[in-house]
Amino acid sequence: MDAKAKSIRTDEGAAVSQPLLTLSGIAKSFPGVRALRDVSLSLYPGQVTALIGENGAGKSTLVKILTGIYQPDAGDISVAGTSVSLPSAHAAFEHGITAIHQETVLFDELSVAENIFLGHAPRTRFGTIDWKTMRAQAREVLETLGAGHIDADARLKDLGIANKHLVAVGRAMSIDAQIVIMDEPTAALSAKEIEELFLLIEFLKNEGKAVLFISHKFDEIYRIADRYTVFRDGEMVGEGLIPGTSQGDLVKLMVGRSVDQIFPKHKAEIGPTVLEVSDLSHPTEFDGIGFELRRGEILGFYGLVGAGRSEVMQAVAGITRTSRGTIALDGNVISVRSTADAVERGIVYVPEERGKQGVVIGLPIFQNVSLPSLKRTSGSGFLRLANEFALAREYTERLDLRASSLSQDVGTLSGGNQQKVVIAKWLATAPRVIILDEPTKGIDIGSKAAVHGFMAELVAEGLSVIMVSSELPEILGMSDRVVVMREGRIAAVYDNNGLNAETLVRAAAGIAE
Amino acid sequence: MSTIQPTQARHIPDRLDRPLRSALLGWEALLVAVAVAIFIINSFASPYFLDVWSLSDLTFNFTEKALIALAMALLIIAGEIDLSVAAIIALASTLMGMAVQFGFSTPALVGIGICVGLACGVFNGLLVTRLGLPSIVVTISTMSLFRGIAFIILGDQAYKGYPASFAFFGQGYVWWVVSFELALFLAAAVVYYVLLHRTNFGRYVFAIGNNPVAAQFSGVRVDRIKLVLFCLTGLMSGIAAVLITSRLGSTRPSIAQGYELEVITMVVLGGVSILGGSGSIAGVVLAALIMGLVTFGLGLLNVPGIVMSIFVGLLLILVIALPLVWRRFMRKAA
Amino acid sequence: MNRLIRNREIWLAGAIALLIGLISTRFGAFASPGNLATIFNDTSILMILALGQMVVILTRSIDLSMASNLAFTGMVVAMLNAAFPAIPVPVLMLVAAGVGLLLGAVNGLLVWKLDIPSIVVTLGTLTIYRGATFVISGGAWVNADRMSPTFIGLQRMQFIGVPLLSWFAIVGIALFFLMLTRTALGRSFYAIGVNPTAAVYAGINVGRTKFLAFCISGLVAGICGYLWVSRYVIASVEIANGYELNIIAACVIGGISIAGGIGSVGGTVLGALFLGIISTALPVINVSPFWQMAISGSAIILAVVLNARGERRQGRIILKKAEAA
Amino acid sequence: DMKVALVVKSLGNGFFDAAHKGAEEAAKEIGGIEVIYTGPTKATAEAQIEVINSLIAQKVDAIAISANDADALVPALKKAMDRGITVISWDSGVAPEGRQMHLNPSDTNLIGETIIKLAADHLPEGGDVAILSAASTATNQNAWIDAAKKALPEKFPKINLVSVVYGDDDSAKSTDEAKGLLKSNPNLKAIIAPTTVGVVAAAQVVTDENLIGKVNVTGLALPSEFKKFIDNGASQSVALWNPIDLGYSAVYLVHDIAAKKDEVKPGAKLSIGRVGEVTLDDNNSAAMAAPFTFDKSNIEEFSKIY
Ligand SMILES: Nc1ncnc2c1ncn2[C@@H]1O[C@H](COP(=O)(O)OP(=O)(O)OP(=O)(O)O)[C@@H](O)[C@H]1O
Ligand SMILES: Nc1ncnc2c1ncn2[C@@H]1O[C@H](COP(=O)(O)OP(=O)(O)OP(=O)(O)O)[C@@H](O)[C@H]1O
Ligand SMILES: [Mg+2]
Ligand SMILES: [Mg+2]
Repeated sequence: MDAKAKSIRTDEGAAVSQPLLTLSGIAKSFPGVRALRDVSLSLYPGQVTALIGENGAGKSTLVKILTGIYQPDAGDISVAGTSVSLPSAHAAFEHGITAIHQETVLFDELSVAENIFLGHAPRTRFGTIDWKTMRAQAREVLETLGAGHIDADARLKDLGIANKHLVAVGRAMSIDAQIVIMDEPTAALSAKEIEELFLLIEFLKNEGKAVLFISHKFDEIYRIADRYTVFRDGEMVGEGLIPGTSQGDLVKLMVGRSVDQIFPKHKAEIGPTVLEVSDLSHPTEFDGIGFELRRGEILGFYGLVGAGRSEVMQAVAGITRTSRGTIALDGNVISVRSTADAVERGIVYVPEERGKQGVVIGLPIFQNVSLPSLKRTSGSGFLRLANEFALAREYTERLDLRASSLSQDVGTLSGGNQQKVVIAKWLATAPRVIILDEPTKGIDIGSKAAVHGFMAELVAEGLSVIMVSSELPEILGMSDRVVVMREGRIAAVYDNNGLNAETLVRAAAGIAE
Repeated sequence: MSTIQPTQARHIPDRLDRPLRSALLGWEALLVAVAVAIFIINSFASPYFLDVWSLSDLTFNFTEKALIALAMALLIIAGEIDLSVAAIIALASTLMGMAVQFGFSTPALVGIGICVGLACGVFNGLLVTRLGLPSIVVTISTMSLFRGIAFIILGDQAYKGYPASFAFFGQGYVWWVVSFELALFLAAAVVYYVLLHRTNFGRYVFAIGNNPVAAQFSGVRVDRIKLVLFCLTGLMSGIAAVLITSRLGSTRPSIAQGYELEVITMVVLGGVSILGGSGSIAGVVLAALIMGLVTFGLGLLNVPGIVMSIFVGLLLILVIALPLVWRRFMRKAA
Repeated sequence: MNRLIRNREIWLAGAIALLIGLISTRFGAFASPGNLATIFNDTSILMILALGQMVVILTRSIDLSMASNLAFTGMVVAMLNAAFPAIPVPVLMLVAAGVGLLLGAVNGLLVWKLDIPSIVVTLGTLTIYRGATFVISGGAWVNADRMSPTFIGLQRMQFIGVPLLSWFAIVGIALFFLMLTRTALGRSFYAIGVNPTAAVYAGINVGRTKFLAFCISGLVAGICGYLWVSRYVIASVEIANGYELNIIAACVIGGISIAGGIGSVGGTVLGALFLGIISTALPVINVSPFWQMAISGSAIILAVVLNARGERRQGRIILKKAEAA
Repeated sequence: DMKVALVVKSLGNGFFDAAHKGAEEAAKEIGGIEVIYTGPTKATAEAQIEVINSLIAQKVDAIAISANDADALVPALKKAMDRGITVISWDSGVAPEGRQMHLNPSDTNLIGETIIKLAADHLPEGGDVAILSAASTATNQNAWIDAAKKALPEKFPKINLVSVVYGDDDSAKSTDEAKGLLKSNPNLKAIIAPTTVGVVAAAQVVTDENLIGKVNVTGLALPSEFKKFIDNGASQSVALWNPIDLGYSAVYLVHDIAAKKDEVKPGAKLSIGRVGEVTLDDNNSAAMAAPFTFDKSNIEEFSKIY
């Protein structure tokens, strides 16, 4: 099914009167958490509505209600003026609602075509799946997304992360939907792909679809959205038109106070070299990586998604085995053969994939925080709960964690708060070198400032920080020096003296100046 | 280090209402209730039940399997499983029997049994951790392999002629009606309780069971701990082999057939999540006791073993299902 | 459909050919078409059972109760046949299918409605179903002389020179192939195995799909209950005791990932054949029966290790792009 | 009442059900006896031990057991004797330390010889034969096979025993093993299965493979289970003792010993009611009558009894 067919055209420029989708009085509770309270929201055809709010404000929960995955405890959903119920994901697409979810939810082992059409595959006369038509339609969908380079027969597993994301978008587009929801769609995409996505959103807008766009990035919101709705603590606290609303107003609505978005100037003394990596190589992921990190320094790593930055950092932290190269700490070559080795030496890695690699869902907060520090909190191998609580309290409170108790399962925290637990966990090991991989990915603006402030604090205390980030403002605002990686190799290293964004982007993409 | 936000940080309490504790207590309370109920029913159903010697004999029905269940609980909490435990018993017993033919003494026999168990555990553990194979698959195959080796060695023969002193382990009493097997099981239960609930090692086991990747990223030596856990199940199977061989006074390659599923049933009935990540030793001990009570109680009524297994099967599903149904009911009521 | 999966099957087929070749060097007639057809016939029941198990494993579940289900259904139809020889055999087969389906549905319901892990549910029903077999029969066996000639003879009848039992397997393989590749239900078995969360998002009812998978394995076990009883002409409480592990082993050798979502009909059939050949060939080439268990254990380890090798590291390669550029 | 437990290898086996009938008959005849018929469902020693333990707890007066393992049961049975319970074994024996006496259904050597003879009688020219046994651990089967092997060279020089395989008293395994025998020994003339499960499986295989007339199946079989194969010609003849008499005798003997009517010592003559009397040998074991042969002429009649 292509996006062009069977859509309602609205006269361009005409004032839109009727909302396509209206929610009112929506409430949803989880055991111990009231995620949404009396929420209302309207989406208009041909318009992009931005949904903003702090971590845990209930945005994704709303998305899941709209796509039939969660059932609201109360409230009404109307599509085109008629009240509907959405008992299953299937019901949602029958009412023309489709979504790109915050987590990429696809099938690694299945082909691209099937990933796009699973659940609504074209059928033959006998009711069996028509593979031929399905492949053809998949190619068509990918083509409209400008992703014609993706082979419809490839196994999804063999695709890069950005391409996977495009497949997810393709899947949403393959459903002939009137209402398209995007939950932080740009989080895993690089600048170029984000541009393509914006073109697509423009296209959907012109087709008269109603788009709900969730993001923590204000530049994107101002770029693409027509209206906004703000959630705070599960309640709708404001809505309106983007033109004429300042960023400060939105932030104020979101957090209930104003927040400085200026990157904290840190004035740490840059000392001697602490960590020196030379010629680090891996058979397939990276090659000849060499850099040094000094005391009190923030070293930024920039690159397009998939450049191999995370893999390098995981090698430094002892998770990935290398084929060649050395790592030296204070001038002494050390052997890092496991994470435990790295942690012992004071090198810690805060991973990018929070859910998979960061938090241990099922364990309470304090046990998550103490996990790498157990050797210190325990008495000769036996647990000492009091020490663990003290350690966990110290660091989680510093990061302003929002939790009802330290014995709460981390799984019940919102994404941003989980990230705080992960950072607390690593700070508690009193490291010398801390590697932060996309530390503010998916973190709301208030917490982001806290994390940045914290980094400044760390280097001031004499720690060294490596920050992997795909966000240019963050890289430019925080780093002392920037290493740019491209396709598994170091493309360039810059001192951050009047460094500009364009230089970095060119280096990352391999475009000559 | 100083605080970044001089503005007062929010205080987060350690615990609210001890939800974790009460949940665990809830499970164990349920098992205690079941055990007491079965005990009472048994004492009404058969006049022979309430007799110290009967009760002492009863413990033989579960001690060997329960010893393995202790280690298996840790393994399952860590998200792995070992189906080869019964086969390990067969192999260890066979090699002990072989040693008897060469005139080894009782301590040497015990040593051999334990070492063979340990070696089998290492073999399983290495296959799982080094080759990254799913443990259920590895141990289905080593289950045939270990018992197969026992069959190759023994064929249709039996080993007997164990030294008289060897009989103590499976038939001896430490004090009055307390058999050596029971005493060993109780001691092992305490050791495993401390290991799982009171040490760093135990915490690592829970962390691995809940999220092995994050545990590895947190500096937990995941593979090493899994290897140790396979060694522990191997070790306990070796110990069980010593006890069973001593109790039977002879070895056949078909010894302990089908024990693996009973051990796993015990662990699961004890509230250990088969998906890994949660469980307690107290639960496993209670489950062992319950299974002993059920089989012995029905045995006194001369109910065939297979009919008892219906009860055990029903108990397994009911005990797991009841809390779920109850919670769902409460939520509806609320 | 996919290069890699096809490769795996080719490897397994190669291993089987090699095995047959090796055996033929010691026992010439082994590779004769007649003998191979016999092996196929002998393995038919295992193949059908493994296909049922495969569907369950694809959904990240496991059915340990299949062998007990088989014993129960086998006993039911054998007792019916003994008591009412007038009931036509096809009706008995429908009864077997129905009873099997019912037992499978019980597993499925517990997994679906109460969300109990399948391994726990089927560990429980494994003993319950077999115990129930004892209860309905009082432990007594139903022997050859109490079964009617058609009851025993049906699967031995030939159609185009091939026994009906083999036809059951052939038709079963074809149906499973069609279901798994061409129907929405078949694809959703894969989908919920690969990524259950994504499956929910794609509008698949994960619980219901698992339920259906258990219904299928139950149905298959029921039909095999009749086939088994009429093949070995005895129905007793102990039939197929412990066979659940053979069924799973066949799947595992056939490359079905125990973690769900990966596997094919071809692989499962080959896995079952592999086991079938080993168990029929060893006595034939005079390998001591006592070696049999160790040999099949080693064969499974080997097959699994090789499978794992094939799966290893098919991930992205950043540097290759760099080199190509 | 005196409580006598008749413990069998496994429940459900037709042979033991027949023995149970005999046991009840003896109980009624003697009077004042309560027979507990029990046994595991799976024929393993461990399961039998659990049964014995529960019998000890029930304070039965006597146990008559057909053992799954001659040695493994010894400690448990010793414990029973220590607690004052009279223990004898019957059918499949326990090592002498574990029982007061053993009642053999027939003389071991005689059975060994008979099973070969059953095959040899129909092979005047001689030829290859194979044995399909029960579990490799089964005490009685192993003893008979040993005896058969001993008898072969002297008494049946023309008979060539090519292989012994084990079907574990599991019909599926027995079937596979029987098929393997036929495949690997194309010249096989007879399959001897000294077990009631194996003999049925072998006869069914011979029927299925259309080898009736070429391969003769023989061994020990219950007439009621085996009649069909005598009728269709897959087997010329099989033998067995009377399981009813066996169960009768076991209970008769154990009662008399427990009631101190009889003293158990080598050479003692013990009475077994309507069946007659037996004499204990040096191992305190006694043998009943010679096995009885069933063929076309008499199977009809006996299949109605057991
Ligand atoms: N399945 C669940 N069980 C329990 N609590 C949940 C569940 N899903 C969400 N929550 C809670 O509901 C609240 C809202 O979460 P939600 O994921 O909707 O936030 P969000 O606005 O999307 O945040 P983010 O910006 O971090 O993605 C949070 O407090 C979260 O912890
Ligand atoms: N094709 C893929 N399939 C699965 N995971 C992938 C794939 N490509 C990348 N990833 C994962 O995404 C993360 C980023 O990959 P990588 O380390 O190659 O890039 P990076 O330069 O660190 O990019 P990022 O900006 O995401 O940090 C890693 O954790 C990696 O495992
Ligand atoms: Mg969210
Ligand atoms: Mg990365």
